[in-house]
Amino acid sequence: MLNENRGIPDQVAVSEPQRPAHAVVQRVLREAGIGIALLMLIAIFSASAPHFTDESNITNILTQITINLIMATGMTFVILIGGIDLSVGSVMALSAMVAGLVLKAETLPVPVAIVAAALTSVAVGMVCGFINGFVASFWGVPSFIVTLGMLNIARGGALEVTNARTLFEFPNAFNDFGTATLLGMPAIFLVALGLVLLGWGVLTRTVFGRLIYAIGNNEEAVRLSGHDTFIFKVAAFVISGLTVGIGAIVYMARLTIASPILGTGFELNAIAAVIIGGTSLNGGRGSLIGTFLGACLIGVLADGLILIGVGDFVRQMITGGVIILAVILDSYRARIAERTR
Amino acid sequence: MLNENRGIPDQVAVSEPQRPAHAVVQRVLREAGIGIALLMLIAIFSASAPHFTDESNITNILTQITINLIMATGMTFVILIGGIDLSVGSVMALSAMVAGLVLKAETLPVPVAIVAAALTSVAVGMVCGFINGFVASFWGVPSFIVTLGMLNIARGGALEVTNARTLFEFPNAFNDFGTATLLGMPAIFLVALGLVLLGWGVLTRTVFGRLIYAIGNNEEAVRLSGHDTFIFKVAAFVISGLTVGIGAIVYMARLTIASPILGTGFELNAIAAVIIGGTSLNGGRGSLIGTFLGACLIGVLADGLILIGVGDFVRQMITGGVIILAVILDSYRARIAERTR
Amino acid sequence: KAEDTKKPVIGLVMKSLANEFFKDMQEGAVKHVEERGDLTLIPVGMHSETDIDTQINAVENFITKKVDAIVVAPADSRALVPPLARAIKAGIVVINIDVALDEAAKKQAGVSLAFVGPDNRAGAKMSGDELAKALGPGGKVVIIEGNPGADNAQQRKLGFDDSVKDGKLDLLDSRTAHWETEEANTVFSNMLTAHPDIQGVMAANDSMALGVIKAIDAAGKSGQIKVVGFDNIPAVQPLLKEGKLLATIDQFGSQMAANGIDYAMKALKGEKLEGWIKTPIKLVTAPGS
Amino acid sequence: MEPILELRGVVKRFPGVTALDAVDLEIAPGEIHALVGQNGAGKSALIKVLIGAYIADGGAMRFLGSPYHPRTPLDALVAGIRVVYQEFNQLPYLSVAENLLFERLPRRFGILLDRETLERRATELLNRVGLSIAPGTRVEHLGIAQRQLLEIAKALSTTGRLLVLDEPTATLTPREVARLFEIIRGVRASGVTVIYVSHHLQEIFELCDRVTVLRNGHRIETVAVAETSATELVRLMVGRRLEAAAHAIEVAASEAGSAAPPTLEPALRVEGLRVRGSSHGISFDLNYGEIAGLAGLVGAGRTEALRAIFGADRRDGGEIYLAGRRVAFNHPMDAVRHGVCLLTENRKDEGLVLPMPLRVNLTLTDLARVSRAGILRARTERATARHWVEQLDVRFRSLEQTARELSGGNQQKLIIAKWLFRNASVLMLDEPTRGIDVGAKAEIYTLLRRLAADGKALLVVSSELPELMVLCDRIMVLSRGRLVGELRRNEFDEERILSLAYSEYMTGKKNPDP
Ligand SMILES: Nc1ncnc2c1ncn2[C@@H]1O[C@H](COP(=O)(O)OP(=O)(O)OP(=O)(O)O)[C@@H](O)[C@H]1O
Ligand SMILES: Nc1ncnc2c1ncn2[C@@H]1O[C@H](COP(=O)(O)OP(=O)(O)OP(=O)(O)O)[C@@H](O)[C@H]1O
Ligand SMILES: [Mg+2]
Ligand SMILES: [Mg+2]
Repeated sequence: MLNENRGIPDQVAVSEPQRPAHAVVQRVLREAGIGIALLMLIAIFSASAPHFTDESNITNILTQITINLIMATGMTFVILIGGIDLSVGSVMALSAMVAGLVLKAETLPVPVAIVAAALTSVAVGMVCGFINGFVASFWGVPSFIVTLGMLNIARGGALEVTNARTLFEFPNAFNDFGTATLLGMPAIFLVALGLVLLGWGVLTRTVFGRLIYAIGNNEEAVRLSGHDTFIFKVAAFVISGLTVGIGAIVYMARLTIASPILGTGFELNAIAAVIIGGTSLNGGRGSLIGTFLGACLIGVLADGLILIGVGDFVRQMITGGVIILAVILDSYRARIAERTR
Repeated sequence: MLNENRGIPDQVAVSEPQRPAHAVVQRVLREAGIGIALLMLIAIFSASAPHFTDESNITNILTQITINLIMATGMTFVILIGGIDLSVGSVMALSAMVAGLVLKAETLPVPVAIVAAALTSVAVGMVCGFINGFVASFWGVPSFIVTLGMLNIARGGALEVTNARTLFEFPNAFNDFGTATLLGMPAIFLVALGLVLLGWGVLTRTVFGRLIYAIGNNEEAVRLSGHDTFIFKVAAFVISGLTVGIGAIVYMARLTIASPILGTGFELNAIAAVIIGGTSLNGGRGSLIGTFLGACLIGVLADGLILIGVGDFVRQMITGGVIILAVILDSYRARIAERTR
Repeated sequence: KAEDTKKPVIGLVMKSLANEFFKDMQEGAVKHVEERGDLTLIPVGMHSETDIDTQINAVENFITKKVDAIVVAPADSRALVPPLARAIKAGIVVINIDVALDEAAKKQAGVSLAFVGPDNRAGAKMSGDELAKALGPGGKVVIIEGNPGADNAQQRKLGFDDSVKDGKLDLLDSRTAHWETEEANTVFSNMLTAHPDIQGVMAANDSMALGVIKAIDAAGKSGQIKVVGFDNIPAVQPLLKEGKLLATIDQFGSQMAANGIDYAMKALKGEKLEGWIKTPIKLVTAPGS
Repeated sequence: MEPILELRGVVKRFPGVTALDAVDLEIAPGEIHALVGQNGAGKSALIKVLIGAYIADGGAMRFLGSPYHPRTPLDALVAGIRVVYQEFNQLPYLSVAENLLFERLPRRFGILLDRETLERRATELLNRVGLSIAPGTRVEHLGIAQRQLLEIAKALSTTGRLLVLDEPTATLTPREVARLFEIIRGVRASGVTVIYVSHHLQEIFELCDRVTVLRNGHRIETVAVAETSATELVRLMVGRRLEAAAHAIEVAASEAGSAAPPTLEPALRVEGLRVRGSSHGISFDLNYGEIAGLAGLVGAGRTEALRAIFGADRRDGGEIYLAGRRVAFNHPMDAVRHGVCLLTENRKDEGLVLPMPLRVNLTLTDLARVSRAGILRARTERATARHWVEQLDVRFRSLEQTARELSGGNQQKLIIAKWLFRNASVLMLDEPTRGIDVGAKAEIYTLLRRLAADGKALLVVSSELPELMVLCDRIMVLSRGRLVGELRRNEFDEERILSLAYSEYMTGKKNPDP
């Protein structure tokens, strides 16, 4: 029994190179993540909810997921580095109030006011994001608490700006954007889609994105590889602020008002989209495709349940149940993906 | 190469053992955590807020932190194992509604009804906690999403129980408990304090507690050491549910009603107390002393700011700012503690 | 401070000041107090509508501060009774505004106190009746409710239900949007998909009416669906003018707390107040209509 | 005698790799059985199957005469198997004592933690492995060697029938190794059987009774230690590459010293470097074209010194000159930008981003070279990554494979590759060959020599004196944070180096023992 080493080649083929077909299946299973649950949900509603597949309803769904999708895009960056941003809803309100004042500034011609308002909104969001990121990273304190603080600061600020008054009567050109369609889709949804695609490109194709993932997985190893992890962590929060600023403008255009209480609870929705989409709260793992699907799932569920006509309370319970079921389903998918590798 | 150890002392000090004095300083600095910030806040309010140090105001503060303290105690267990429980506010409402029905059951004599209601409340909380823990651990899905689902399920359930009606007219004996005092302190606060002390004992003095910490440190290592991590993870959520059930009863006694919308947003408050108290959101590090101080800080801040009489919006902003400042201060404390090692 | 002037101190416990309605109410009160000049006012708001705890805390803080009177817009009509009863026992005058405290709860606590405020149910009915008038019997309507479990939401829902019954309307659906514009927009868009034949909407407040009207615009059904609201906030004024909002209700919130303070001052001077001192409500429709 | 443990046709597959291919193995009761093989041969996989951390895909096992099919580590524990893993599994925020006795924490009344017993037994165990740290210290504050000793002490916390040690000596200095051997012999004397995995062949000859060679997941041969030789084992392990491997070490040795150019230019100059409140500074020079070694006992402060130079930790004082110019490395980024890099000793926490692909780990040190205007060039990146991992002979299946899936030694090679890719002019390497097999080690020596010959400056920390003596042009010795001596190549002598390493502990006024 001691001589079996004869005839064993020195270099046993350690592995076959991955076949492309496998790679594709694996990639879809991994990236699509919650996609299967989403497809099932769509199938169920198509069969059971009247008007679900109407063009107008699809437009509704796209409109309704837009803001969450925009916020969730930035949130994905933050969660990928292992942080969290609870302030997005409040900062959105603050951005909207400040931008609303600019938009109503009577000294500015309408096109200028619109551009200035958009820039202001984004700037406010980014400044808040910068503060979040700076404080969390510089002092190494949990972003949960920093952004919880910012949640309160920004909400108080939003209320203070106009002393709790709602702003309205924005220029028509601005309001029209909220209901405009392009290529049969709501223009605001296209904005969100553009952001998702841009973010996806950044995360998967750039050095910046690579480092965001790496920091989320092992910050110390990245630091010791000679990178300044600080600026990347701050950048993730600034990106979240940027999407919040864009979200605020889109919100204002859609509802033609800016109210200091808008966005309450949006943070949980955005985080839910990201996590349902398979991004790990510990950072380092996930994708914007997943976030996109996660936001769709939440939107489709809310829409379909109303169309079926279930009562409010039962609807809330079903929503909770389906979210849990979706992640359970996803855990099986992950296991299968693991096995087919 | 291995024979050079001749003549070499058998015990070479790899490092000097820690001196006890150091250990004490380190322990206070570590456990007290946010205590310094709390003391500063108390000093500021004592000087600037009229009536802050009145006995009745202190009673107020204790009453006001009670519920948060109870919920944060259970939350500490969950966060220590690296999880999170977003459902506590809603589950509290559900527990309260079900317990409220029991409390008002006319067939039961009052003392029996009170005991039965308390047990029901705790049971409902524990069942919800069990579901949270089981789903999260069995399928390995993020507790953030599972408890977010439960948040919706329990809230919908709480609304459904009485079709959104508020329950009231509880027995006087029950309502009196909400305002009773013992040893000059509100009885409900003593309940919370008892829970904190019990939890602290469990975490620091029992094998169960050590395993909770250990799972948060490195679950794989615990598994390789031959322990079943599953039941401990479920247990942490069940404990959270237990405290929620107790919280519901205490809250009902304090408000003398059970409303399906109560507890909204309590999860963030409870989590904030835990994190401000120095427990790491990644699990494995933290203490109930910290949670206690964190809850006190939030309570003192809310009370003091009202007494000073700052406007609501500004108050909200200050609250956010102070929370951030407190954790920044704590980060310096941590560094000093590190250096005195 | 109160000591040097000997002016009575009145604590004002408000609901969420993030709501313009209560913000107006508080500002009206502050202005009124300035004009009166014979008392000191300490207003306290809360973070959200469901934040009952904060109101109880505020009442307890006022007892601590030994104010002379408390004017309160309760977040819950029952939970506030015991702390207010404690305030009364501590010799503090309590005036209830906005939402009436529950009779049974008051009886249980052994207190009686006056309510200075509007009739939400009657107001909602006025608003709903306007819709019924415009649609005629058989009109297909939906209701967008406020926060389930909130007292005024329940009152307004009851008022709308009364209108549906009296006006022989066809109620297709009734859903909550938690007082929020965006949620109302989303929920109503979906209701409209499910029931494309909706002719009228009753929204339990104007913020939600705003969201409903945007949803109608987006669906290209402007003018085809009639909307009524409640509260008469500034943001709906242009919509009233354009005819997109059929009617809303003005509760004269800015005067409500001021009235409450006046009654508190009267009570402090020994006047006996009891029962429901109704404040005016007014139907607001498009100017010139 | 009936074997205590018997494996028949055990198979363990990972996607794309067969880690164990029908392995038969018999362990006799009371023996110390060595497992050797190249990196990725399947040693750790075998152990993990044995203790239930992996579930075998085929084959059968018998332990103590009855069928044995562990499905969780708990099964193995109950059966009486104790393990020291290659990669530590510790609880960083818990105390040393709690870590040590974690498998069975002492209790009172069934639920309460018995703290006194905990402290007492922990102290006993620590003494047994010669680790004098307070049992209350948190594990996060320990160095890598201390952690290794802790793992060993942990395995000794309960008595079993079979003790498995997976590369326990990879970071230990001779003193600890000798003590460990005493312990292992003691354990064996008490009737416990031992499985011992190591890349240090001389240890096997000193300690073990029989040795099994694994290659590519196959059991090649099991022989009595007395009947074989190091050369024979190497031949069995590496197959055809025998000659190359055997000669590489000699080549490295002959190149060292001789290859050094006569005029050495100073690369790195460290003056009065002080870390963590130490009162005495460290000063030395490092020249281009040479390999300098840093020797010392566990905890002597070698790692701390390197980290402080690199800017990874705070310095309390001291100055650093690079090519004569004063530099301030306040962050590893500064050092890397100046062409100074550090290969850290802890590959799991500091060296690799374990959940990310090989490719990503490799290019992490110099992303600018595989990107244009911030956009990654996928093809360039793959080609680059492939070039370097092949250069270091990393056994991998795919560039998309995560670093976690590599065997320990291959992970280490990956770290070396990632720093070679960076093409720094000054390389500081902390335990660079930790867990690397003999053949590969030789190749790495050759590689490092070549780097020196190309004019780079290398500073190597190693706990293996022979390694330093083969590789370096000169060796500096640290003892309790103090630089106590420097030896040129012609003065190299193990005994001398060791006595220098111990000097501060022997003469120090401070009593080392409490
Ligand atoms: N979790 C895993 N997933 C995929 N492949 C793995 C995994 N663990 C080990 N392998 C593969 O199995 C093979 C055997 O690995 P193993 O860890 O047993 O090697 P080893 O002999 O211990 O090597 P070393 O000396 O480097 O530690 C390697 O090719 C490795 O890449
Ligand atoms: N005074 C001290 N108090 C506590 N720990 C100490 C002290 N001095 C040294 N140590 C421990 O010893 C280590 C010092 O050295 P370092 O890690 O640099 O040693 P090393 O020579 O690289 O040895 P190894 O890496 O083999 O442990 C520190 O990481 C620390 O954990
Ligand atoms: Mg190995
Ligand atoms: Mg070291």
